[in-house]
Amino acid sequence: MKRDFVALDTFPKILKNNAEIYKGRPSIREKEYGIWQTTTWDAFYNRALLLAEGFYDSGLRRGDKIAIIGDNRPNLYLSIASAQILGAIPVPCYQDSVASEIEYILEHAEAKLAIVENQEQVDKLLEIKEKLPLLKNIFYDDPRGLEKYDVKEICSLDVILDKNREMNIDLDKEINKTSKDDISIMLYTSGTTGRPKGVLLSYNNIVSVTSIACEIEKTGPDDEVVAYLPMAWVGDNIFCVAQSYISGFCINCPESRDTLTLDMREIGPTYYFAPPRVWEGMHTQLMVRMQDASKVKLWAFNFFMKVAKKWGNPILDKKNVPILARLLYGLGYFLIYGPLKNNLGLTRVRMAYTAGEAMGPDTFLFYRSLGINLKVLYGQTEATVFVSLHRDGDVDPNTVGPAFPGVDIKVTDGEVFYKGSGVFKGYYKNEDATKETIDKEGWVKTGDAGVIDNNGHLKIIDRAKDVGKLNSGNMFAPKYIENKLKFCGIIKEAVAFGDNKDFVTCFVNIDLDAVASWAERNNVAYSGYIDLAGQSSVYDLIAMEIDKVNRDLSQDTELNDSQIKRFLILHKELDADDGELTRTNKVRRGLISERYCMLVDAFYNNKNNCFIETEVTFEDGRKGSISADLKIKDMNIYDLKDQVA
Amino acid sequence: MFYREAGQFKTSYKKDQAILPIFQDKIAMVAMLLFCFIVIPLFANDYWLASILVPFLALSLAALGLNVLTGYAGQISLGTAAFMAVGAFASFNLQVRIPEIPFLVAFLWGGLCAAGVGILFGLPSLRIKGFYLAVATLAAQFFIEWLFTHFDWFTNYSTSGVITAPPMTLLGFAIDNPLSKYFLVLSIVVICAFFVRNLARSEIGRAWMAVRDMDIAAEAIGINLMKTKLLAFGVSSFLCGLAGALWAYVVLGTVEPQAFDIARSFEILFMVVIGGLGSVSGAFLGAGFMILLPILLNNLGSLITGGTISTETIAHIEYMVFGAFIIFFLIVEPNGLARLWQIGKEKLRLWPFPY
Amino acid sequence: MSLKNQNLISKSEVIMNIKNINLSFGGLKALSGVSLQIKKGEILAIIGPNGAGKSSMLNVISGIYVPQEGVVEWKGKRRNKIAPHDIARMGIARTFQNIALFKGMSALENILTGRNILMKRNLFMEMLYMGLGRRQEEEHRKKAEEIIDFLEIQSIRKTPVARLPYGMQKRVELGRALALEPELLLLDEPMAGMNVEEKEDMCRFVLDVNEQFGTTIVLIEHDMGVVMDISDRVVVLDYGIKIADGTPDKVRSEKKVIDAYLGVG
Amino acid sequence: MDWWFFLEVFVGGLLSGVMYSLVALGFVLIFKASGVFNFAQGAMVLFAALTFVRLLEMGIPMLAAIGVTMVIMVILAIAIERIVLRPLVNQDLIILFMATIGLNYFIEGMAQLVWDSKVHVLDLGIDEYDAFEIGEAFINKFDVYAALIAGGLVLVLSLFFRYTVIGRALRAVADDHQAALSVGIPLRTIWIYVWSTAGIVALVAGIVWGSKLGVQFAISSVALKAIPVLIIGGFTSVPGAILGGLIVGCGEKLAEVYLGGFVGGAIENWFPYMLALLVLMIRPEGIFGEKIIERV
Repeated sequence: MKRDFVALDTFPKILKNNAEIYKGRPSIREKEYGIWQTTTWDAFYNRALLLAEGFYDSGLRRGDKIAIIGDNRPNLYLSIASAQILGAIPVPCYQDSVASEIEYILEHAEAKLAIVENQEQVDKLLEIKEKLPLLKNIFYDDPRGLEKYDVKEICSLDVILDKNREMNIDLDKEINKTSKDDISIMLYTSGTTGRPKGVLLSYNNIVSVTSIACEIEKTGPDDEVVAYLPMAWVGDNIFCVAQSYISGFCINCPESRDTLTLDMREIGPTYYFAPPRVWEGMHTQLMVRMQDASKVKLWAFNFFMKVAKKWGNPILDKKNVPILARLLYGLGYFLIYGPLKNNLGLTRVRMAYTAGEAMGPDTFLFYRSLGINLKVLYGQTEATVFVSLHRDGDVDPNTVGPAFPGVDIKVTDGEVFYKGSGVFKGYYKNEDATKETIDKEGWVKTGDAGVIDNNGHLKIIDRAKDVGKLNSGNMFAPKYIENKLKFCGIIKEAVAFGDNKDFVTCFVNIDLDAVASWAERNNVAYSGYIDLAGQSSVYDLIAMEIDKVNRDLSQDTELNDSQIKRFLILHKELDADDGELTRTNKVRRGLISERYCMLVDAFYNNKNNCFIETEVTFEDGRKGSISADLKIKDMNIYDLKDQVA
Repeated sequence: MFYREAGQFKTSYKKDQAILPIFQDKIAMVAMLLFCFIVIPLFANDYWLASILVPFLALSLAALGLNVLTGYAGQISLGTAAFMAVGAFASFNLQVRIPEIPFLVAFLWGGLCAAGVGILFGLPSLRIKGFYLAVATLAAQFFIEWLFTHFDWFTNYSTSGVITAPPMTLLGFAIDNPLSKYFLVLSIVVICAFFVRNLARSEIGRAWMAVRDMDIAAEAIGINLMKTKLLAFGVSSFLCGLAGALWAYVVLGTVEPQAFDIARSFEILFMVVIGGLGSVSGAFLGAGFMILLPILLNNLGSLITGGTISTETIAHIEYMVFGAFIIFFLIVEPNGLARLWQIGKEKLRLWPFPY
Repeated sequence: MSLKNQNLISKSEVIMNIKNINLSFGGLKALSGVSLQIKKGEILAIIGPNGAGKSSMLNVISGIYVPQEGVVEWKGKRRNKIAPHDIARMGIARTFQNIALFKGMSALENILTGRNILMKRNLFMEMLYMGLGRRQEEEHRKKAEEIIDFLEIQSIRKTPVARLPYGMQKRVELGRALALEPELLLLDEPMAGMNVEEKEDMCRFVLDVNEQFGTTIVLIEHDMGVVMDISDRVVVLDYGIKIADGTPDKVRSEKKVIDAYLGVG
Repeated sequence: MDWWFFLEVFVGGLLSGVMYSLVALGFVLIFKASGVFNFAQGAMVLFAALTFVRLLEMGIPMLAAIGVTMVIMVILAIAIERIVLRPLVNQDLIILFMATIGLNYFIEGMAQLVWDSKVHVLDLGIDEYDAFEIGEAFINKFDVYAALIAGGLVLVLSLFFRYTVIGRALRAVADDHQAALSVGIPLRTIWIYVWSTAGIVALVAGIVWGSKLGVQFAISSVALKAIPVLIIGGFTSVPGAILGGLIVGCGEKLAEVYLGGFVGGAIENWFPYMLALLVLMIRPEGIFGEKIIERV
C-alpha cells in the first residue's frame, strides 16, 4: 500500500486513514487468557476516540503532557494514540524505574495524567503523589488488586472504555488540528551522565524518517512484530508504533515476562529488533543447551555450523556460491538451521536489527550464517533513531553501515556529527543543552568518537568524552576494549581504565549463566556469584580471553599500548538499581571509578589483592552490603613485532 | 525437525482446542487417511486385506473400546471378549428375527446390547477396585461364554452351534469381497476413533481421567463416580460389541462363542498395554503389534530352521514373546508404544535441542 | 500484625454452624464437644498439634465425616449425610494435604476438570464435539484461563502437572478448587513443605481469593506463624477439644494455647 | 430326595473344594506378603507338574524328582524376583497384576516349549475309581487322599509361618511393610522366599491335579477356579482359602447337580464367579479378609 505522507502528516490522521484502508485487519494483538486477542485497525481507532473523549473530560488539553508507565500493553499504546488525537504529548517512562526517577520525570514534564499498567505502578505513584501537584488523575489498565483502593484520583481505563456517552467534543476537528510540526512524543534519554533530558520529537521527524525506513525494508501490512522493548525507549516507538502506523502491520504484546520466548515462538515475527545483549544472551543460551545434546547431534550441529560459517553469509548476500556448497547448506538448513531458527521463533524474520551497543562479530555473523538478515544500525533518540544503517548485501560486522538516506554524517576531530529530517526539536525546558547539541547549521553532536572507512561505512569507536590518552601519548578508547572483551561470551560487563595512566587495567563481570555451565562441565563447585567470581580457575579462564584480546590489540599500531596489564573480577554484578548502569545497561564510567576508586588505586599501586565493601540494592528495594577480598591478576603484554601463530 | 511451529499462533479457543492444533499434525493425519483409503486399496492384495488388515482393524476397535475403560477410566477388565460376543450374537439374532433389518442397524443394536451388559457387569466397580474388579469381569467372561454355548435360542437352534453370518448389502451392493469389507471396517473404525478422541478431550474424558488418576479428589470436585464409571463401561462395551459384530460378520463370517473366549480377552488387554493405555493411537499400535508379531515369528522360524520348526513350537514361543513383551513394557514404558511415539514427536519438536 | 486490610465485607452472617459435635472412629475419639461457627467472607484457621483432630474437623465441615452426635447447619439448614460428590455442588471446595492432582493431565486440564460440575453432560454432543459439546468447552476454557491468569501460571498452562515443582502443583490444586466457584474453600495445610517464597506466594493468593471473590476460607495448618498473619480468626484444637477461638492476637496470648504449642509454635 | 446321594455330592464337593484351596494357597502366600495378585500361579502349577512328570519319565525316582522340581521352582522364584518384581517394586499393584498376566503367558509358553504339550499320565499308585462306601454314598478314595495331602500342606505352612524366623518375617510383612522393613528384613529376600514357597505349593497342587486330570495344559486353568475361592475366602487368609475352597467346591457341585439340569448343565464354569460377585458386593474384602481402609 503506497501512500504519500504529505497530507497524512500526523499519527492521528494516519490512524484515521488506517481505520479505513486496513479495516478488519489486525492492528494490535495481546496474548491474554491463553489466546491472541486481536484488535483490528478500525476497532483500535474507535477505542482511541472513546479514550480521547474520556481524557478530555478529565481535563487533558492540547499541549498537556500525559505519562505512560508500564510494560507493552495494548491499552498503553491506545492511550498514546488517544493523547495524540487531543494534541496532548505522551511521555512514556521506564516501567522498572524507581519512584524517585519517575517523580523527577513527571515533575519536569508537568504531567497532568498518568496512564499506568498495574498495581505496582499505582503504588509507586501514590508514594510520590503529594510532590506532584499538577498530576490530576491516574488511570490503570489491570485492575488486579486495585478494587479495594479508595483514592478518588485513580480509576480504571475500562471505566472510560465501557462508558459510551455523547461526545461533547468534535474529535474529527481535533484530529485535523494536529500538524506536522506538533510534538508527537517526548522521550527522556537516560543520559549516561546527569539527569535525564526530555527529547521532543515532532510528527515530521518521525513520519519522514519512518516512511523512509519502511521504503528500505518494504514493510507491509502482513508483517508481524513482537513488542517487548521498553515503551520509553525510542526504538519501541519507531520500530513498533510508527512503522505499524505507516505500513499497517500488527503489533503483538506478549502474555507476561516469563512467557516471552514462548510467545515469540508462537508469533514468529517477520521483523525483529533486539539490542546486542539479547542476541548474545540467546546465542550463549543456545550453545549451553546444545552442550547436553547427544554425540551425534552435537557432531552434526558443529559440522553444519562450520558449513554455515563458510557459506551462510555469501548466500545471504546473494553472492554466487558453488552449487555443492548450496546443496550442503540446504541440507544443513533442513537439519539444523531451520529447526534452530524455529525454536528461537526467528523462522519468519525478514529483517532483524541491532543497535545501541557494539555487537561481537562472531555472534553477529552466527545469526547471519543461519540466514537471518541481521543488520546493525547506529542511532540516537535525538535523531529519531536512524543515523546510519547496514543495507542488504552491504554488511560489515565491524561498522554500523553507511549513512541513512536523508542524513549527512561528518567526523570532525574524531567526533561524529549528523544532520537530517529526523533531527529533534530540542530538549524540553533545557535551551542550553539543546544549543550545545545542535549547532547553527543544524549539525547534531553525537558525543561518539568514530571514523568513516573507505567504503563509506561509519565505524564507532567509543564515547568521545571517554576517549583519553595513555601517558605514552597513545589513544585510549575504553569502550572499544571493553566490547572486545565482552564479545567472548563469558564476560558480561567490563570497565577499562587507563586515561592518564601508564597502562590499561580493567574490572570484569563474569556472565553467570555461561561461567556456571562451564563450572558444571568442569565440575568446579561454587556457592554463588561471589564465590564463583573469586575462584582462581575462573580467573584463569578470564585471563585466557583477555590474552586473546591483548594479542589482537598488539596487531594495531594505534591501540598497541591499550593491552590490558592487570584485571580483577568484581564481587558483584554492576546493576542499574545501584546506578552503576543506565536503564539501557550502559556503564556509568565516572560513578564506577569513584565508587571503586580503592580498587583502581590498587591496580596502579601494584597491590595483588584488595578488600572492598559495597552497598547493594536488592530487587525489593532493601539495601544491604557485601564485601570481598579481590585478587588482582597480571597479564603479559605483546610487542608489535610478536607474530601471532 | 519437521515441526516448524513458529507463526502458528491461535487467536481463538476454537482454533487452540482444535483436534489437531499443530499444522504439521493435520497434514500427517490427512496423508495417513489418504494412504488408508486410496493407496492401500490400490496396492494391497486379498491376502493382506482379508487376513491381516481387516482383522487388525476389527481388533483395533475392540482395543479402542477396552482403552476407553482401562486406559481412560482406569477400570481394568478381563471380559472384553464376552462383550464382543454379546455384540456379535445380538446383531445376529436381530437379523434372524427380523430379516429386513439392514446389517448396520443390527451392528448398532449389537453395540447397544453390549453396552447394556457392560453396564450391568460394571456395577461391581462401584464397590470394588483393581483386580477385584478384574475378577468381576472374568465372571462376565465365563457366564456369557456359557450362556451362548448352552442356550440354543441364541444360536437359533442350529445343530452345530456354529452359524454363518448373514450376507451384508449396503445401498444395493453386496459386501462380500475383501476390498469392500476393508472399506466397511475401515470407515467404522475411523469414525469410532474420531468419536473417542473427542470424548477424551471433553468434559466426559476429563471426568474419566480424574476418576482414574485420583478418585477421591474427583469426588471432592463433584464428579459422580458411579455415573462416570458406568458411562465408561457403557461406551467401552459398545465399541467392543461393535468390534465383536465386525469380527463375526466380516472377519470370520461365522458367529460362534469359541471366537470370544478368555484368550481373546487377554489378547486385547495385551494390545492396550503394549499399545499404550489412555491413547487412541495406542489401540492401533497395539493391535498392529499383536497381529504382526506372530506372522513375523512364523516367517523367522521357518527362515531360520528352514521350515522344519513345528507350528506348535512357534505357538509356544509366541506365548513367551507376548508375555515377555507385556512385562517389558510394564517395566520400561508403562504407557506403551503410543508414549514412545509421543516422546519421539517431542524430540522432533525440540530438535536440535536436547530439551 | 495482620497483612489483611480489615475494611472488607462485614463478617457477621454465619454460613456454617457446628453445634457441639462428637466424632469417633471405633473406640477412639477424634472430636468431642466441638462447636464452631464459620462466618461469611472470613479466613478461619484451625490449628493444633499433630493428632489434634484438625483433619477430622475439616472432613466434618466438608461433610465426608458425619459426627455421631451434634448438628451441622449449612446456611441455616441442618445437613445430614450427603454423597461425597454432592459436597461440591453445595458450594464447598477443598484442597488436599498431600497434593491430589490428576497426574495424567496438564495444569489447564486439571483446572477445567474443576469446572465439570458447572458443565452439562451430553454424550452425543461431546462425541461429535459439536453444539453444546464444543461451546461449553470454549466458554469454560475462558473461565479456566481467568483462574490461570489470577494465579500467574500462564507459563505452565500446558505442562503435565507431574512435571511441575511442588509449589506450582499446590498452586494448580488451588486453581482446581477455585474453578468450582465455591462459597466455602477448605485448605488442608496449604503451606506444608513449602519454602519461604512459595509460602509468601500462597499467602498472597489466599488473601486475594478472599478479597476478590469474597470466598470464605477455612484452612488448617500447624505452622502457626503464617496462619496468624493471614487469618481473621483462629481456632485451636488439642486432643479433639477446642481450646481457643478468636483473633490471632487474642489466641496467641492464651495460656492453654502456649502450653499446647510448647516447642511447636 | 435322596439324602445319601446328596451326601455323596456334598462330600465330593468338599473334597474337590480342598483341591481348589490347594491352588488358592499359592495366591494367598504371595498376596499376603507382597500384595501382589499372582495371576501366574496357574502357570506355575502347570510348569511344576510338567517338570515333575517329565523327570519321572526320565526314570528319576519320585522323591528325587520332587526335590529337583523344588529346586527348579526356587530358581524360577529368584528369576521372577530379579527380572519382574524388582523393577516394578514401587508401581501400582494393578501394574504388578498385569505383569503377572504376562508372566502367566511366559511360563505357560516356556513350560510347553521346554517339555511338551502332550498329556502325561501321572500315577501315584492310587486307583482313581476306587471309593470308600459309606451307607449308600460312594466317596472317591483319590479325593480323600488329595484332601489329606492338602490338609497336611496347610498344617506345614501354618507351622512354618508360626515357628520359623522367615515365617514370622512374612507375617510381619503381611501386617505392615514399613514395620517389616524397619526390623531390617529386606523385602527382596522375603519375596524370593514367598515365591519359592508358592512354587512348592504349586508343585503339590500340580501333582494332585496332574494325577487326577493327567498333566496337560488344561491344569493351568485350575487357577481360574481358584480366583473365586480367594474372593470368597479373602486374599489374605490361609484358613479363608481353605473355607472358600470348600464353599466353592460343594457349591458348584450341588448347583451343577440340582440346578444344572434346568439350564443345560456345565454351570460350574461360572457359578463360583457369580458366588464370588455376590460376596464382593456384600463384603469386598472377603469373608476372612482384612478390611481395606481408605484415608481421605
